[in-house]
Amino acid sequence: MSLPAIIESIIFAAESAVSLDRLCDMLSEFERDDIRVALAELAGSHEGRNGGVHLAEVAGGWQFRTRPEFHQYVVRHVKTKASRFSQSSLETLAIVAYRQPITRAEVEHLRGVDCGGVLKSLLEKRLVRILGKKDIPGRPLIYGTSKEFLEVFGLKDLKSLPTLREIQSLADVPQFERQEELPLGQDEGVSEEDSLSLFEE
Amino acid sequence: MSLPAIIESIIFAAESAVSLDRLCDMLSEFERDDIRVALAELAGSHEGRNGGVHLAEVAGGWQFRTRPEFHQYVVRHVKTKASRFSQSSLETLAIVAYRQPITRAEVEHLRGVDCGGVLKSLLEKRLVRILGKKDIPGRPLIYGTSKEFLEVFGLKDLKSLPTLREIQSLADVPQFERQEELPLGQDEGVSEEDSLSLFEE
Amino acid sequence: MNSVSETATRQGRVETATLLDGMHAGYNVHLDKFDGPLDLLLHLIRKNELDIRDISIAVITRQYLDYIKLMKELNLEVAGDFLVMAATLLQIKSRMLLPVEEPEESEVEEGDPRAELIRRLMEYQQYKEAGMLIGSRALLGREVFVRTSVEPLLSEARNEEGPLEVSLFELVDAFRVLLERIPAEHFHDVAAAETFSIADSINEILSLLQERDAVQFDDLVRDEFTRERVIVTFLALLELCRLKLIRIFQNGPQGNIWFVPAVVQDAVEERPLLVQ
Repeated sequence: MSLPAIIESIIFAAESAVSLDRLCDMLSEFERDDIRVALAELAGSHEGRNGGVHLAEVAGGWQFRTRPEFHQYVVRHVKTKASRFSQSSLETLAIVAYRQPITRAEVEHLRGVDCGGVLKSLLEKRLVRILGKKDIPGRPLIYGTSKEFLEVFGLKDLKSLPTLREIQSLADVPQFERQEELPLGQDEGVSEEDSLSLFEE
Repeated sequence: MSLPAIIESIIFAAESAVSLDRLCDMLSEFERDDIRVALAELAGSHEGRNGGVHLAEVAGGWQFRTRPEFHQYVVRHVKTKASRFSQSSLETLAIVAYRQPITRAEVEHLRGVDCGGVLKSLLEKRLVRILGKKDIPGRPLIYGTSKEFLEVFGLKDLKSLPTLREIQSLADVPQFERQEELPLGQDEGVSEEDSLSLFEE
Repeated sequence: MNSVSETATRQGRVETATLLDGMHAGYNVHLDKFDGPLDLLLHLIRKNELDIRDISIAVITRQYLDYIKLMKELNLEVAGDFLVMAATLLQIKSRMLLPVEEPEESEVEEGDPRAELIRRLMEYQQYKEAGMLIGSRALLGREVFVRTSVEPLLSEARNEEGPLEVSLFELVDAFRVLLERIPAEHFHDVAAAETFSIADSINEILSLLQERDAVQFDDLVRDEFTRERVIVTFLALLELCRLKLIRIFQNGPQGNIWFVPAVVQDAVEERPLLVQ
């Protein structure tokens, strides 16, 4: 029995992603370095065979997952679970993910709107968790994202979130918005008259 | 996307074994003969790669399974698997956490059921500890949470436990009400020309 | 005249249209489109093709107020957050009307009344887009799937020894659900009062004693030295003494008062309560 095959059987049987540390604990008769090499070999071989399933690195561990491009076939047999996230859920989730640890008041200041209900539903979905309380007057709760967040969004770790710098450059040339505004050049918005109205009222 | 890979994704994600008939139903855009050939090819390729997992023909169809010779490794996973809390453990732990110091009788009064077993298992997991004896007739043991409790929940101290009110307040404030599309006649209130741009989309 | 005005002219004004008047249902309003005042403002900025760094407050304010007015006329509840922003906009607008010594164009600088709003809008836009990026990923259970069949070997084996997996929210929520189930009078002192309760104080002392071997009275009241705090802490200490959970020492008539745990770890045996 080869080590990659042993690792494959363990990861396949587990209900959630298995980390290298966990593997090393379980396979104490093997060297950590050998396990690491075998894991890389295993991931590579699944990548190379171009199947419907691959070994994905998520939430600090490894898990067999279907490749996204096959979802149109998989859903014919399996019920989809993840409901579509509302814009406010995603916004709140993004703020918590990038700014954690963060208080509810800070999230609300950034979004400009009450976020109690959204936060509660994210807590219930286990995407967000309570980290503790902040050492400031009133000791408000502080929030962060959970392991489930990484699992659901297929992220290796928090560092694999798109960096805010990338987003910043995106904000300079807002792609989404430009697309919506096409055809460009047609002035459906403010006219000169409107801008001058500043001092009229 | 090759047909064997499509079949692989479907069988992998399925809850139980998938039969050829079922595959043909789902993949109606493919010929039955092609599906049969692809299935055989898929099974052969997994047999050939000598991994820890293979495509097994079981009652009623096909399913990915760990190979029996790897079972000694697969069961090791159970020992390091994270155990989920039962609702009664969680409830009892919550009562001890929020009402400590507390006696078993008081916990049982609140839960309305015998809690001896649950308390014992929480003591064994070292989440709850005995603080002493209460100075009342019968001198019952009094319980509180332990250092391990704080570690499991990532709390700095007991003061960092969120209060019930803090959780309830998350749902208190009514959210900005979401409305279905409303047909709108032009309205006297929206007299200014610019505001019409709101309705264009 | 811009295209919007043309549209308006073409439609004409209907002064007495009512909400349910289907005859004039020329438009569909997506009122659920805006996730808050900042979202609405961003939309208006985009709609008017304004530079976010140099927005025309007059235009934005007018359109913003129209929108709020419309919501009210449709009998929709206008969330307080929207009204707060309306007030902010009006305030900025009025400050912009004040004469400025050296007007500098299209520069957001310290003295610009819009500066704070623009900063917030830009920051909000950043997270709004981050949310879209996250949401466009291949999601587990939507585009990506894991094995759902249960490994027969593992389904039988239950593990009692492994690490625990439970979130703080689940713990609190379990308590909340329990409270909903049982009559309120059992919990007279649980619905936490605004002030620091004796139970709070007991919890605090117990957790301090988990970290250190001994605690001074002064440590307990140092942060918030109020009359109430001292009394509550004192009562908590008396309660802990009564429960024989702590022992108290004083190293002299005016010396510091020290507290140590009466029981070490899981030891259950009794210790005499000492007050020297």
